[in-house]
Amino acid sequence: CSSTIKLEEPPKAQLDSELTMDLQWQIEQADMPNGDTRGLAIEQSADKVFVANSQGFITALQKDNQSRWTDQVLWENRFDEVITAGPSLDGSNLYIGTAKGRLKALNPRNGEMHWQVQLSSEVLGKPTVLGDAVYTRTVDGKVYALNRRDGKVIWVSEHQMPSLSLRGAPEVLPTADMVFVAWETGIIQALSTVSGELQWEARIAIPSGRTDLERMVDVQANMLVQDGVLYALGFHGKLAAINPANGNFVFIKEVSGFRDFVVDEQSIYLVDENDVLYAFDNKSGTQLWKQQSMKNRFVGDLEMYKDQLLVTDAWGYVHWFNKLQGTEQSRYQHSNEYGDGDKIVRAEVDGDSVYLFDGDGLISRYLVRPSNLAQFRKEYGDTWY
Amino acid sequence: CSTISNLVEKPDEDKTVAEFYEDATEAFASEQWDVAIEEYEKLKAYFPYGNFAEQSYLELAYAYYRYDEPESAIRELEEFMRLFPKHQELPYAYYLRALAADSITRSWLDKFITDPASRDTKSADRAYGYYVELINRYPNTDYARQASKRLLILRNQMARHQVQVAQFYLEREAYLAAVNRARRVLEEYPNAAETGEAIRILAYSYDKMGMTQNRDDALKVYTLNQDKFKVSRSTDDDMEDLANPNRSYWDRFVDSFKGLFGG
Amino acid sequence: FVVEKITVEGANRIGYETINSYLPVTKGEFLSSTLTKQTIERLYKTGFFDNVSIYQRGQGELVIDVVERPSISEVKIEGNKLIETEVLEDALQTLGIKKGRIYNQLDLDRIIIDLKRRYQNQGYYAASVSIESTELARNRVDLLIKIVEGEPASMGRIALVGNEVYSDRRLKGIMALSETGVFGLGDSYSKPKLEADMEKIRSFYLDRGYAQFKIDSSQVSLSTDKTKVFTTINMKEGDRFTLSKVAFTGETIISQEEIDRITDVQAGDIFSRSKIIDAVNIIRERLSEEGYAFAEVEPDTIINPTDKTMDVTFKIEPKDRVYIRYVDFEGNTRTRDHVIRRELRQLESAPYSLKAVRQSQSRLERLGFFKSSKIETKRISDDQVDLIVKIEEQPTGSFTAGVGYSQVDGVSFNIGLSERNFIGSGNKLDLQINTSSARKTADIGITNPYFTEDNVSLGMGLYFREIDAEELDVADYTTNNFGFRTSLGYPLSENNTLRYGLKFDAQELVCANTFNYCKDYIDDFGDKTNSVQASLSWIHNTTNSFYFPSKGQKTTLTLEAVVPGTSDAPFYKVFAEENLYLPMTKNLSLHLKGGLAYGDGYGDIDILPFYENFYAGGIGTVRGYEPNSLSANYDLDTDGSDRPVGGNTRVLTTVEMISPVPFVEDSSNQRISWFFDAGYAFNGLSNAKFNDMRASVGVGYSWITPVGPLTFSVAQPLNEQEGDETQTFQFTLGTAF
Amino acid sequence: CSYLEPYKAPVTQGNVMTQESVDLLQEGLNQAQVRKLLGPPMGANAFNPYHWEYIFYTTDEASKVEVRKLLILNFDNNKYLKDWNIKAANVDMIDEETFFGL
Repeated sequence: CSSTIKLEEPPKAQLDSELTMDLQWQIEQADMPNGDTRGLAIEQSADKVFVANSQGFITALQKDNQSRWTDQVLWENRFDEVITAGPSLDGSNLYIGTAKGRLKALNPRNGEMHWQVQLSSEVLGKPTVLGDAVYTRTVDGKVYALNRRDGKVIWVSEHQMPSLSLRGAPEVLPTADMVFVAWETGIIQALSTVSGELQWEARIAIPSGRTDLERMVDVQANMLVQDGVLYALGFHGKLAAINPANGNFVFIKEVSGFRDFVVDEQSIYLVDENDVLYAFDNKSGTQLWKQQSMKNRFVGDLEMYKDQLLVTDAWGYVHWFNKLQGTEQSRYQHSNEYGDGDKIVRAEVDGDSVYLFDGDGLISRYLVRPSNLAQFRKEYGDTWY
Repeated sequence: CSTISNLVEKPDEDKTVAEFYEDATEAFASEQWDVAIEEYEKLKAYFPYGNFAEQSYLELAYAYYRYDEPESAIRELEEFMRLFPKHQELPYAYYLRALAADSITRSWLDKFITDPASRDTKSADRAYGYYVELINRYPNTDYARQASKRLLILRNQMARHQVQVAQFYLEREAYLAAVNRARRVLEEYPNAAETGEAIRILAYSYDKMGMTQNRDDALKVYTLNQDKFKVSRSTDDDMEDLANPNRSYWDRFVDSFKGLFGG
Repeated sequence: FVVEKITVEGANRIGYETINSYLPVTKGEFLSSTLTKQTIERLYKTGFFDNVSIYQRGQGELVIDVVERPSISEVKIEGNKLIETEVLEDALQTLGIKKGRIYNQLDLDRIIIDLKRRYQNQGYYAASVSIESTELARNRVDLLIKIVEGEPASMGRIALVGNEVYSDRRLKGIMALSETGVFGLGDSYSKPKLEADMEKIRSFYLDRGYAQFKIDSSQVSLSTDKTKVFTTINMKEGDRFTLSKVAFTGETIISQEEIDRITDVQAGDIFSRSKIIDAVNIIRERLSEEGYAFAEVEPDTIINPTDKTMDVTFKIEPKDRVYIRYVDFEGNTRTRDHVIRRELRQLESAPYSLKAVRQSQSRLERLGFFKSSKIETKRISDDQVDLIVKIEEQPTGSFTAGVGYSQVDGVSFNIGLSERNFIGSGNKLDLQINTSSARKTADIGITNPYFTEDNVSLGMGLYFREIDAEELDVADYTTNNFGFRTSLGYPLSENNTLRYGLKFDAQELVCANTFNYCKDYIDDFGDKTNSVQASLSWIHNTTNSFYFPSKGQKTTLTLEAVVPGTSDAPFYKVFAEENLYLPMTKNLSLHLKGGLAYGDGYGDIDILPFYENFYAGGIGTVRGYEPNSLSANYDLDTDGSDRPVGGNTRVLTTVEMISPVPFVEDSSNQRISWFFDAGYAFNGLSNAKFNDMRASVGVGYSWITPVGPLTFSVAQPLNEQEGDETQTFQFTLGTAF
Repeated sequence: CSYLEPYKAPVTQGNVMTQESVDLLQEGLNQAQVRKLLGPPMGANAFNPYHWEYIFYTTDEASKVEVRKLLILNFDNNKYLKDWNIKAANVDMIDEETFFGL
């Protein structure tokens, strides 16, 4: 069944793609009609891949290619609750959060449930783990720190929610002594890892405009720390580099977006709310390049593939962009057994292979290799034409 | 004879304000109220400025009044009063507004058969209020003199309404109700024509209820001002038969038909 | 400086005197700085001007330079599909944006917000509104409002958290918002709907014992492409409570056991908020029936969480007994005061009684003079109240007049006036005169329903009739009669009336020469019959409206008989009719009607004279069949005519569902009815056989027009036999009610 | 033939006074207190503010009101209750003979 997006696809430039992908295996879980997939992720361990589906499926798959697809699936569990967050893996547990407000810890080997705890509302933030605590966010403005072994609540911190916000909540970013939480009110808070008390607070988006719609200022993108600087991006807000110790701003850039961004040693790569790609220097914040070719293509969260930027869109295309100039290098159209390419929910890079989880509930593993044209040109050099 | 130019109907956009006004007043003069109303409304929309517009408010209101749409006439006049608080024609506006409100209560039958007193008092109150406002604002205009005459009639009409209701309750031997209705005439319409009638009902009802002292006081007041009270429409026969319920069948038979045609 | 002269520049819409009237400064006055500030402020406050500036020119001349705000000449809207243009225009009018109004820049932002908010309330989150204004000559401006509606946000998913006892499916069942259904037409989300749904869930739980049920919070979130809306409702059910003690304290006025009888809140029940609210209303209503119109009943509950029980005590405070000061009427522009007042059962200077007010209300509606009548109470003091009776007049009669010409009839002239509230006097006047070659009838009747104060009604009338019956498609004979009738109505109780009357009738029977059955009759009984007919009927009427009752019952039993010895063809007739109106829903009601008529001669003739026969068929009896056709027919060769005979026994039944006309807002004087009619006229009680009855099904429409009541019906006969003449479409105008 | 009397709508007038509220009357009460006890003074003298009269009468057999009396109250000139007396309320109701309601 096709995705709900009825809009026609905006035109795209002709490109001889340098890379292409070969499908290794493709497993189907269940269709996800209303696309509530913000909190879902593809979690990988050394040899396994775990994927959760909002219709309640959680599946563990072998990474390498098995001859029969039945061996590909290690185990699969079905809960009659809507899964809204996870899975996320730590040494001994596989965590998933559901719409009935329960956080469940499963045994990664066979899917049995170690423990589960009832929280106050839908678990939306993908659980994150540090030390012996697991952190997650619920939709009613609460952040929970729970004991990893038995799910007991260590501490809870609450925040006043706006009347209307974007669906989904970012991950909680735990560090040694402070835990960073991004809220739908455009505020970033640092809470003590031990007690959850507020250490400092920084506002990177100020609600303005008249209707609830205009006043939405969610900090939806996951925050990242890179060589001692905390980076955060707010919707209708700003890109901010913050000193994690005290919350002061290192620099601020006027750009608004809600998709996850990527940071490497020199720069930050992000996509803004109108699907325009940007790169900024991660020390000074000066803009390096800007790429408009993906406008109105509903770009997904950004990923790094080796030294290129991996970008997915709503028509099932995977794009590779050159990190330095921001030019599109390659493009590949993912398609599933229903023929038409579908909105890619999540892409996960693992060395040379890329896992794709799409809106029809299909998980596929691709092996990336240079395209025939690139090989041809390599052999014969440029003199060929 | 009208010139050819305005025989050919020019499209509204490029008609000048004078032409609009001319068409309107022409219809106004020949008392084609609906055409006049339409032209004045167009004039106000296209040329909301200048003394043409100012003048058209009043004439539009008069057209509505004559076209028997008192509510819209009142609305136009109140808009005029708001826009031109110092206009020299304001007394006329207040007078026309009072006339329009008054026209709701009157019907052409009143001259022969029906009595307005027995109908809706609320619109009579409103007309009364507009007349009073006119007299307070512009006491020495001839509009005020007209208004005061009409005030008297309205007051008597409202007093007569109270007396009719008192008589209604009297016939049904609800004497306390009759008493309080009669007192309402004394309190709200002190020197209306019906005061005499009211006091007689008062005395009669007190008597019927055995409230002798109340009755005696009422009688005292009645005899003191006997001459001042204008005789009520029914002949000034004595107290007894004023509301004698067991009148003969014949009386009642005639009354029912009088009721059919009479007031 | 001292002001000698004041000139105004730049004003052409607002006249000089108007500006002058607002000026605090007058000629010859010293112009101080406070005065100038005051003038500017005053002129701004009028809202007519964009800019006001004052300066001095030459010696003592005060110049006031104003820039008038342009007025709007044209407002165009484009791009709106969901909300029609006039709705938007009304909205603009309320915001003061109309052709000819003053145009103010600040208003535009307000308009954009308002229009956007209208769309957002309809769930069009992605809608955008922009306004362009183009300058025109003579300081006027054209406004163009551009709207891009985008896709409506449909409901993504509703998450209910914390509901253990009742399943998601059960709770979502009672919610108005529904998830994106299989058909893809998900409910478009709007905030008011969510709040209403949360209230529904709360009362669902509170009515099933969960006294401590609480909705902690609810969140609304929007998918990034603004097309899917996700709602989360977090709740705590708490425990289920039963009532351990129910007490009624305070001055209860009515006895304790009566309270228990009328309320159904007892110890041991499961706690239910709606039951408690009902109990409060029942008690308050009962107290106001005793005259305590402003009684207050306060239920307060004490929860003992340990054993999960609750005590409910109703604190009853009757306050002062209330009396009626005045009863005034509003809106009776035609009907006279006493015509309304005599119907009321609540007197002035008397204790307030809800029963009397309700009775007055239903009597006013049964009168049928008014489109609507409502009694409202206006509080005067702690112990006195005024009743305001608000009525809306409507035409209460029908008037037809006409001149016609047809070859058969020649010139015909007719005038018909039947007015039930003649010039507001409450009296009924019927006047029917029509003359043509074949028909000369005149009928004048007047009735005064209140001949005495106690609703004893007296009516009388003269009639003259000379018809050639052939036209009436009844039989080939004519009866010419003239006479005088009088009737007296006589109330036995609030709902029962006795009506008796006398009719002095002189009749002459003339047969068509072919109709030998009629000629034999004349040989036996002669053609001239004078008679005095007496009638006695008992009417029980509790219906709640004259034209379109939806509740109540109307039973009429009538005996009509010729006074013995006054006629040589004495007969008697008995009518019995029962109408039952049962309200099914708020505006749908079921009407059951059964009618029986039987007549026979007595004394020296043993059959009902054929010209007095009953007939069935047509509107009013059995719709869908030719009028008067449902009976046996004469047989052509022996009787000389094949027309229907009629019968001395008629049975009629009707079952119909009556409802206001859908899609019409004010259908107070129109009704649609889906009916089943059945009936037949039998000749002789003995051969009344059930399967002779003809039946039909169909839909009827009736409308009270200024000219008179109008009824249409389209009927489908069910068991017509050969020889029946059916008529699917029938209509009548001005049927006498 | 009186049993065929036409139905006359009941006529009820005046204040419903309970025996105990009448007993509570005492000298020195101001007009507001009297009003609290007996209800609005609908029978107050039109021309003499110091003289009130209360009455209750009804033709409704089903009425359960016990006190059907005429109370005459006089107040001194600063409107304190001076004296009052209670008389039977005999309202002169006409019970007319009707011939078949006419």
